[in-house]
Amino acid sequence: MSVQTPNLEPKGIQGLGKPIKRKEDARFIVGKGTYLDDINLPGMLYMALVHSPYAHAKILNIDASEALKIPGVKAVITAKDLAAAGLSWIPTLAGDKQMVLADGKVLYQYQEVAAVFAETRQAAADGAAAVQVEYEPLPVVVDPYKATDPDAPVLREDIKDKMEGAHGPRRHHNHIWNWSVGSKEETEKALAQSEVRIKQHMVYPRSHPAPLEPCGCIGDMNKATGRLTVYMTTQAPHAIRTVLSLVTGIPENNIRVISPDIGGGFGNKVPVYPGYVCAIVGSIVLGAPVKWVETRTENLTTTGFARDFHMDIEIGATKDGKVTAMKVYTLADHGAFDAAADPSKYPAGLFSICTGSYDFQKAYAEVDAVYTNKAPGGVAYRCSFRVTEASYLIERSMDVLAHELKMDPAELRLKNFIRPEQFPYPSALGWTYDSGDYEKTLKVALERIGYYELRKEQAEKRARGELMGIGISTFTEIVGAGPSKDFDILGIKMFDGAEIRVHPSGSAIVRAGTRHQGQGHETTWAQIVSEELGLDVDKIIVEEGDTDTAPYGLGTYASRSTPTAGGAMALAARRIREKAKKIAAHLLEVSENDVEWVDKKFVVKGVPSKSVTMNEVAFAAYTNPPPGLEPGLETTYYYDPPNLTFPHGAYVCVVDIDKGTGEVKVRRFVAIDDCGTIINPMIVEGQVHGGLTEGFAIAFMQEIAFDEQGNHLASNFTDYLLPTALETPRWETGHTVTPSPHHPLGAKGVGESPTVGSPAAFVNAVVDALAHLGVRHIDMPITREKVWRILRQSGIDSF
Amino acid sequence: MKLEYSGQEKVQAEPEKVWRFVQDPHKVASCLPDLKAVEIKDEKNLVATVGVAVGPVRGTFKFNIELDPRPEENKMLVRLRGGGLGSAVDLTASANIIGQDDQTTLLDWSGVANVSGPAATVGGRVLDAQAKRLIETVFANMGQKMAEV
Amino acid sequence: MIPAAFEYKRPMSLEEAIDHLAKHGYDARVLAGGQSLIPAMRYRLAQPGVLVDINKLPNLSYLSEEGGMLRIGALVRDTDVEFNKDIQHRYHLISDVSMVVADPIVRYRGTVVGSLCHNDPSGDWAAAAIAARAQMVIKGKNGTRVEPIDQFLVDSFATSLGEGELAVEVRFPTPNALTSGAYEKIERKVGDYATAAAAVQLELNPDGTIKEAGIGITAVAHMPLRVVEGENLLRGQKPSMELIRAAAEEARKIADPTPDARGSAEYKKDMARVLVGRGLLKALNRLGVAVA
Amino acid sequence: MEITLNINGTEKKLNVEPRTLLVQAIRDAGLTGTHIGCDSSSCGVCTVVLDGKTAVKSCTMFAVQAEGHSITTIEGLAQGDKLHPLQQAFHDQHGLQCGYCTPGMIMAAYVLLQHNPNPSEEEIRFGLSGNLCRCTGYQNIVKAVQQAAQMLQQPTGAAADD
Repeated sequence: MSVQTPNLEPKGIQGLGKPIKRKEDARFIVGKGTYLDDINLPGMLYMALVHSPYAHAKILNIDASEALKIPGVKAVITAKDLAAAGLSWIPTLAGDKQMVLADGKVLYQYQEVAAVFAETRQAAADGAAAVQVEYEPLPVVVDPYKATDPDAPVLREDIKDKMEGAHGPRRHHNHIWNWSVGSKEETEKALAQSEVRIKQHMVYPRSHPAPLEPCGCIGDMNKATGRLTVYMTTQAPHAIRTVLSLVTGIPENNIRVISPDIGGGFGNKVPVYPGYVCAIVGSIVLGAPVKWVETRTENLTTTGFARDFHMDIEIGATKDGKVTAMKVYTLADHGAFDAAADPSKYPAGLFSICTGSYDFQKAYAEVDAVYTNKAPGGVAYRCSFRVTEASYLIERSMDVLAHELKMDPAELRLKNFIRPEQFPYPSALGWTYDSGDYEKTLKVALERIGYYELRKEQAEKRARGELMGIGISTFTEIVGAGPSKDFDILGIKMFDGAEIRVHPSGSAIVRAGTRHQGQGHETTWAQIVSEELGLDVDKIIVEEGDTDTAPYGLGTYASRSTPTAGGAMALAARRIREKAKKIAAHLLEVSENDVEWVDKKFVVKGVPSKSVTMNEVAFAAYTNPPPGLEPGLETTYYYDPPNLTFPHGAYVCVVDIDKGTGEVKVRRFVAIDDCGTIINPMIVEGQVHGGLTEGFAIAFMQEIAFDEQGNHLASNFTDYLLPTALETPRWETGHTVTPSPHHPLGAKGVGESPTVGSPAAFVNAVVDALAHLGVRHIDMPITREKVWRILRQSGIDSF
Repeated sequence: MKLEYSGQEKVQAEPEKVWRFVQDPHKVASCLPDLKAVEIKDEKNLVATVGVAVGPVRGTFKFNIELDPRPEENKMLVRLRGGGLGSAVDLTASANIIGQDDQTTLLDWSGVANVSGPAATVGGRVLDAQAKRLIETVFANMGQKMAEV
Repeated sequence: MIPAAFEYKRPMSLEEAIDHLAKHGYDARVLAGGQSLIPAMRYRLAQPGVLVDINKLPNLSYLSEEGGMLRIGALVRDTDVEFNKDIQHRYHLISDVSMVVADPIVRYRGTVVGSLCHNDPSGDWAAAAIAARAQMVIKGKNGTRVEPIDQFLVDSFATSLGEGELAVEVRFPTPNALTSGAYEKIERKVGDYATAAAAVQLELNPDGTIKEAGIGITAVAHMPLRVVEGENLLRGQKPSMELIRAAAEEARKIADPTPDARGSAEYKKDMARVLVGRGLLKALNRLGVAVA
Repeated sequence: MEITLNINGTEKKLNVEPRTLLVQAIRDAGLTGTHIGCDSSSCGVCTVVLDGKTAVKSCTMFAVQAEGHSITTIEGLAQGDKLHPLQQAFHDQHGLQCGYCTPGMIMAAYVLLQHNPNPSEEEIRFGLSGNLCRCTGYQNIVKAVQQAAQMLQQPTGAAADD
């Protein structure tokens, strides 16, 4: 037997549902991708930043004289220099503002204090090390619950007396906003009347997306043309261009943002960071291109963190397990500036999806956000705007309720699911779920893992003193932001654009306002166009990331690419097909009404032998267009989705616990996802593998923690723990398909479901293994020591 | 990170001698290990540059040191602030100066140090044991030099 | 991140290396594998004035058995040990350690002797060297000395090496047929420093009693420690669960760890106990002894 | 100082400082397939092959130290237009997403297969545990290495087109 070298170049039309290999791989597997740090411009300078060792301190003096003596160092800038350009502070996405370089004081450890520009990387680094800064330490606020104590130190001197914020009144100098949804009164009444009630406090710890490529930027101001070119690791190049124009005053047509290949984003590369601004200002001031690439420490300590939600939930139910009402209070730690990346109307993102897959009649959710001495952020880390926190909350709580009711957690879920006939389902907190079949998906997952056999095994093991647990999560996501009536960022509506140009010889170039970071758009967009237009998938190239050429769009995050740009792509193709039909009728010498699109060809109705292909039509569009019809075959479509999409899934996890060390071993993990129509099953499966791995990391390892002084305790990869191949479990995946009724392709988006859905499954499994010892909840990350403590307190000890 | 230490040092000298010693910034500075430079601002304030070798961490730290003797409380306070290697150290130490029956003096000391920056965030794993050794060395040096005077 | 500038010396002979080290003293650091030193330099936490790169020195890459000793030269990489079939078959403790030091790529470059000279409080090789009663071979201007590992390891990051001295070899006694060992380590993920780890080495008498025992624990004190009382308890006794529990308990007693993100002092102390217990069981198992 | 490095079989004269890390020297020589992802020798995206059989995280070695060694980077793996089996297998098995870890991962897998031509899934996971990937969850990387191992062991498969 010989192994055939698989065919690298599949030929022909490869539409939806085909696991075709990725077009973008060709450059990456030979080391020819172009990431930001691979770009070098003539005369380019390098920038390094000076960071604060203190979490909260007054700046008494900054002395750059030693730095300026170092050969090659060209300039050192501080907040004072930025103030001259009106750029010492910039607006955040959340309606707050943030310092670019520390202005009078620092508010978190590692905050940027000065920027050094030099001819070489070495000189820039030496210069940064030589800048002397004198500080006077101030008391630090680390615990968000203490941020609003009456005597808590004032963090934000700039707004200490401004009690009206971007999202309503502030009730303390460290309070940012209060947001609530649902009827508090009705919910409390329903809870009071419930036969059974549970209450649980849980923390979704601060995390960080930590893509392997750090953030970076090259500012390149061409003084002769007045044109600013910015190369930036950004998931949203168009939004960045608009923001840059607004803050710098440079007309938007004179700014070109290029987002090159991106080495992972996961939400980290959505916001505008001080380093970007400094590199751009440096280029404008020094008249040369300036490159800045983050160190890993800068990435982990200063750029967008995620989560940090401290949640209290109360759920009511009947004795036989029917849920009645839920009430949630959350304290959100936003760090020193409110730079959360959320749609403008939703300061707590889409957290109100917290009723999950269950038919709650009454619900109320309230969130308070506070300032602390930590880096700003609140990015949607592989998450659609706080959906991750919401899903974890409800899925963990359903297990707490099951425990209270002494009910099997699968049975409790089956009893409370929104039923297929209830869709479109209006949720108690105001969303309209598009479609779903939760029972079916859970049953597939239970069957696949052998749930009821596992429960038997668990009972036997427990009798022998061995510890195993089974955890379930049946989450519902809300993605694809979003419909313009509700969704905007800084006023820009959250539609997305697609452009298709079909060339005379039947090849095409396709562009979108999104920017992939590994999601495979170069392949999936081509598949959509191949499906809709009947073109050879290998003759379609996809371009994203250059604002000079791509149509406007809000970018790639929050699982929005397929729901928004994917829809735009399909509708752009259909618009082209409409025109193509006219050309086909002309070629077939029949009226347009007599032509139909069958099997990816235009066919004369009732005469299957008379047909033309899209290739023939494309050629005619340029060589033989029908009289009176505009020549050419291209279009741009901006798609404003009518609703969000609601992917769901059922995950089941089995764990074994080492009684000696407290180590948790994930034995099996079955993930059944329903993301509607699947465009490329290979890519979808890859997305699920990756997302599950990040969920696993969050559940067991990753945490951005601080000590009492505000020292960052996870400033590099020896302390911020990303799992390797050895720790990562082997994933078992599968699908059910419930198309979205409103999306042009029925697709819902999948990139984030596994990160959203899996943490609760892991935690539920560990708690399940220990439930008979009286354990009801363990906060993430579940370390060996947390489990060990429970074991020893229960008198369990073993080598 | 916050580091807390305490200890006792027996000095072969009478309390009067000890008091004279701790009120002399030159003498106090001489107890710092690997002292590279010292600038005496006044009788209570000095700026010292010291070489610090903490495991793989080797570098120069510059400290502002304030001496605050409180004879009425039989207590000596020292506040130290400074840094190096992009990191910062804030330390408050106090020593009760207790005369003994045998013409000797007991230094009953304790100190709280806050370390911030890379020395804490990257070097934190090994800082504690090393910092303890450093502060013990300072007080041991004091004990020795006080007896010599 | 970019290290601070330094002067680079690449001696081609041992004598030349020792000259550089003697001349530059405190300012000089030896660069062997560099897998601990270079990251510290990148963070600028280490800023040595002079680096003496010993990688071009001749005759330091040997891994050989001689005179009842396994001799590991200063340029032997962790992977040289890890991939060595003979070591896998006969030196169980050493083989165990060689598979869990740092990560697989770092092990291609890191050296056994360098790790011992670094004497990190969480060093893996130091615990093994303690348990196996290794010896260090040190060269300097005044010739060569051979030192038991317990004397060589002085304090965290400190060894008995003087200025102008270079450790050129570590020697592990060759185990006989009645000797085995094991290394038990828990880490939060591959590449992390140990949360706690234990190295054990046991030699049995033909009658099944324990002739000699070595126990080294790491990451649970200011430096790797020998569990002397545990060794004393084991020596001369017939293996039993009770005996193993008692010996392991001695590890818990002497452990004095610093709490950090890896665990509280209480947890690490208990892990010292659990891992010594597991190591003893595994070593006995490898000797065909099942303990009731 | 002036040094000569042998990268992918070509001698390159480079002007470096002693503190120049090998990864920076390789990238400054125009071979940007080798990436940088951390400062602590943790992530492995800078992994290159040294002397054919060993790997090194090129951020944890100074360029001056690489004199006299042969260095292989991702750019040196394919034979002309013919992909190395590992490159082919990463593509076939969807063993990459953003592509940032891919060069280092492939070089790590390359030396793994040198020492163990037919590794089990567990051995692959163990052997690649010095390299982080944030996108794939490693599962398809494992499959890719298995496919490459098979291809390399089939003389007909690997050599047929030569």
